[in-house]
Amino acid sequence: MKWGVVRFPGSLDDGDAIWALADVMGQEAFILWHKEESIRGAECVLLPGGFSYGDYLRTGAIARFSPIMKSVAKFAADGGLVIGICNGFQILCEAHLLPGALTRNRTLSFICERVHVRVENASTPFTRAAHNGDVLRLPIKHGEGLYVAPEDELRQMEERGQVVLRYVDASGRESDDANLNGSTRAIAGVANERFNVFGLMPHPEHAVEPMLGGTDGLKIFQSIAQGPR
Amino acid sequence: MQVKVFVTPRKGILDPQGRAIEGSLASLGFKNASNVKVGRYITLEIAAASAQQARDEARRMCEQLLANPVIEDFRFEVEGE
Amino acid sequence: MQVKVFVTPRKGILDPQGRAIEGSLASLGFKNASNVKVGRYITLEIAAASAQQARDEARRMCEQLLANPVIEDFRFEVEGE
Amino acid sequence: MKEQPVALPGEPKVDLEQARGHGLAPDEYAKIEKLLGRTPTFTELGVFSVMWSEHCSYKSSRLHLKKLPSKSPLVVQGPGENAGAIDVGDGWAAVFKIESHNHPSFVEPYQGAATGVGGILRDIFTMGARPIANMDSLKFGSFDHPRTRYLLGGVVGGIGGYGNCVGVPTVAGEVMFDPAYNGNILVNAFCLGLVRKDEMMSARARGPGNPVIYVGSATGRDGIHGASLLASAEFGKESDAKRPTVQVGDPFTEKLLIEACLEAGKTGAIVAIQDMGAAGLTSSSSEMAARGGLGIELDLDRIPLREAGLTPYEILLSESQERMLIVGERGREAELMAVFEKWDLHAVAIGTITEDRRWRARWHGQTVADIPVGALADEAPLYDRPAAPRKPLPTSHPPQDGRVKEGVTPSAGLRALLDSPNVASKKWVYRQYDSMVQSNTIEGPGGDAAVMRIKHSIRGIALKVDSNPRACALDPYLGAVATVCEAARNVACVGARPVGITNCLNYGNPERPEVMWDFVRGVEGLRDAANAFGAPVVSGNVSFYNETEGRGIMPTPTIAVLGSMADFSKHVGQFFRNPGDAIAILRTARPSLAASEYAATFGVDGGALSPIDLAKEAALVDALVGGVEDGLIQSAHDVSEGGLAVAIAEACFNPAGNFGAEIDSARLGGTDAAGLFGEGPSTVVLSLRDVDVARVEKLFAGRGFEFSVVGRVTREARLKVSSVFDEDVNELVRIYREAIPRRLKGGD
Ligand SMILES: Nc1ncnc2c1ncn2[C@@H]1O[C@H](COP(=O)(O)OP(=O)(O)O)[C@@H](O)[C@H]1O
Ligand SMILES: [Mg+2]
Repeated sequence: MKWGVVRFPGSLDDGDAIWALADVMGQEAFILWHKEESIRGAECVLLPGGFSYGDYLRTGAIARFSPIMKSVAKFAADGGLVIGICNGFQILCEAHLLPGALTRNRTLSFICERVHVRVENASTPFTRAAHNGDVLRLPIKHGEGLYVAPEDELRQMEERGQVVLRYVDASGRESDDANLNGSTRAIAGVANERFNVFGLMPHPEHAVEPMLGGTDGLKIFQSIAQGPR
Repeated sequence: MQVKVFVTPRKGILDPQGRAIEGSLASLGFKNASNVKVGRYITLEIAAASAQQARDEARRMCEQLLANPVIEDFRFEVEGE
Repeated sequence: MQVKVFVTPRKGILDPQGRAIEGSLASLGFKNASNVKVGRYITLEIAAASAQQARDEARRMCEQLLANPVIEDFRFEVEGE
Repeated sequence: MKEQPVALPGEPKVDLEQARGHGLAPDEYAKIEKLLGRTPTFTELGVFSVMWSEHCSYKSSRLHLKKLPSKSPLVVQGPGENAGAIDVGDGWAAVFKIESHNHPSFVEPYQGAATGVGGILRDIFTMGARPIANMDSLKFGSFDHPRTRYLLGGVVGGIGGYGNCVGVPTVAGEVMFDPAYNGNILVNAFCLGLVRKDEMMSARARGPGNPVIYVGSATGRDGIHGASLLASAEFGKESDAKRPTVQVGDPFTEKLLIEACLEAGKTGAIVAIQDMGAAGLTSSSSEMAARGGLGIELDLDRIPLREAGLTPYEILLSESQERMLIVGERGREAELMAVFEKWDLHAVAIGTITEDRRWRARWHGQTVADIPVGALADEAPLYDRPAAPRKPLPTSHPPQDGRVKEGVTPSAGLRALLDSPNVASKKWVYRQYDSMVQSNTIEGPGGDAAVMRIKHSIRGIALKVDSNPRACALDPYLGAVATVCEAARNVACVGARPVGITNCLNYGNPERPEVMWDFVRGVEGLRDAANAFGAPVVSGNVSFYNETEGRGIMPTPTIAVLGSMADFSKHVGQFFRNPGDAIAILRTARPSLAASEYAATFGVDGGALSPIDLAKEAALVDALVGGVEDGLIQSAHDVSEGGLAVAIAEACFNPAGNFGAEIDSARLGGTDAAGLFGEGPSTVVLSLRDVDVARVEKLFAGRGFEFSVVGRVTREARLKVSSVFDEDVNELVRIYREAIPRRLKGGD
């Protein structure tokens, strides 16, 4: 599968995404410069982590207007696969390609830690290689990962299975302590209604090598590599 | 024209910052402070022919960039009104 | 009593946020916006006997917590004045 | 052409008083007039005052820093450029340096610490190296001091806020709390970068006629006289008045600068490059010219300004952040400009390199400064300040209320130490730092030293920063030696050979003979230890005047050691791994309570430091690395704050699941307070497979240090030292983890 990794000014985990996809997994992955108009035949667009435009004003608020985002939106509208990790998730929310928004962690501080997330819906193109209830160990590293959305919308999202990942403890149980950033309903990752756009705060690209915190992140990328359903 | 924009957290949306400040205020002895909300205060100059035009521009700026409707409300004042 | 606090970057202090927003506004076609400054807008309730007392408390809150005197200025309004 | 610079309308008159006001001594002012053959203009006076300040000229320290060893077969770049560089194999050079931002961080903790990180990053990518890891060494006052929590929160927030936003992982560091820092905190920031040996960039101007290009943020009034006044004078009542506009960092622009400058470097059109750090445009331009033995002419009208109405004086002395000065190759300006445009950065040609060895600034069509380049650099004052020994400073403090006194039981002692902020887990700090970005972090914060891999290679780099001010307070020489030994040992514990050192020397007012003595002895200690480990000192920084109203800090040489690994996959961590493994200790001498956390916590007199045998220290480090490389060692943990008992406990605190230990107290050689909680000289706690014990014994035999098996690792999470204590490890972990968060919640 061909992966296009968008590089915004202030993107930081773009190189890590390329490393995970190309060097570790042997996939074809290339950088899409934010000023480009085309996604150049990418079959999955990845919006990486970082502090695009310094995350000034609101995280992802300014990056959303980069030229490349027009074609990303179009690609998504046509059913193309788009994944946003951390800052990428924030950008997708700001661009209204995903519901909700991400705000200041309840600790009001940046949190860098390996956490556990439970796969709530393994039938999406992003989680297919896992099973419902699987617990993945992935790192989070963000200051604004507290997921919020209007209650009624949350209810619908749950019904439709759009809540794809939830923070849990190592044994897979929900607990307040496991929900470090204080996200509503411990939400760590969500998909759109069509299940072709996915955003998550944890970093799968930082969990692809045994010596660097395990390989659970591969599950996400392997799912996507199976292509759109 | 000078424009002042006030962006505030939507009702019902968590405002951890506001709660934290409330806590610190209490611990500083300001026990009688409550209902603290933290928002953004943005000031800018708009080169506009009329206050009306400035208002229209300001509104579009807020809708498109300065506020996120999912979590924030906005309000603005065009100076001299 | 309702108190509104406006915290703004001090004159001469770098305001990267303001600059970033200005750039973004320009690229969105709002070419006539300039001098964008970003501060905080804090609202709170103070249970005070008099507006005077509320004002005194508000000032001390700003000095001690709400604003960072080294890089920020503050101003506040007590509702009903 | 040499022309008389003009005094500008409304400029203050220049005389001795004015010079004094600029922190220049009378004889220094006389020297300036002699060098110029006339009275300087107000602008020139400002320029001299910053270039001749302690911070920029190292006038009190230069003489002594010369003593430091800076050569080895692995040195690619010694002192003299913006950072030093060491060959770490496969054609890669590790570029690294540490720098202080103490005074600004005390004034505004968040921005002070943030801009400290920004400054050290620029020193590294200026060399053409991509920054791959940061470290931070922090000293705060005691937790009970009213400002400590505020300063701690601000500084840690600022370091994270900046480092996280530029995509450089913060992988190690240290934090200490002691009343000696109540009025002067220390914030020392380290950065490590990687560059192909043959692609390193330089800050030596070449080629008269070459354009001088300004890149980055516009110039404002930030931090004018930050160097001369803040970093080169004591804090006093009036320092508030003198306080310059605080510098605010813009990490987003810094990230763009990193990418743009590295990309521009690849064009080959950059002749020289330097960041505008302390004394901004003045120092960067004059230093690049001086290194190249050339002159430079600046057109101040072309400098991008943030606000209107800056005077030449302000433009030249501004310390606005995120600005770089580049000497480009004439005729290839467009290539460079294109790169900066791609990254939305503002770049302008603001001057030219000249033959005539003069530093000249023009403004509104007139010359406002015209100074021989040499006068600013080489001619700067050099002092051999008087030094006189002093009595050891007190390192322990009367026990605070509620604290156990002397005669405490071992169990209570262990718990009290694990609860001490200096020993306890620093996770509250480092979890606010991104330690993973760039995917090179094999061992992040939480181990003895960080381990970074080099991609597409099996080679690795280990790094750790340490300091031991209490030891330095007892003996400035031995303290410095002990600090180097600890950092080297930390690096060896993960299996890396110490190959290079950088240092930040934090002291009080050098005009006091006893402070100067501390400094000189500290440098000599660093020199001797560096020689013993064969690890040259390739870069560093000096921070004097860490005093407030006459009260100075403890002498604090902060030492960062860089280790090289032939194969990073062989590294080991500090935690026990397998039940049944033998627990052994390596030791060069019996520990003592001198300068120990135990002595400080319980207010007991720890006595004098024991001597350090550097030959043994080097042998221990060498043997330890050999053992790890041969795969004979399961875990290694350096004994530091809290002593042996704490180190063994820490080795049990495996995040993947706690272990226990059964220690035979008879084999410890003393279970008195000194035996259990004494610190230094060197001790290392190892765990080995039973089958390997004999081989390790052989490997270590006759190297001059002690090797003894003292117990074994148990699955049951209890820490048992026969007839001394028997503790529940899970409970110890709780104390260790909660100590700092509890105090921040306002616990006590
Ligand atoms: N300011 C800091 N930033 C990042 N990591 C830190 C900081 N302070 C301490 N650490 C980490 O916490 C651990 C304990 O620090 P320290 O007590 O200095 O170790 P040691 O006693 O082995 O020298 C180390 O892994 C260190 O890197
Ligand atoms: Mg230490």
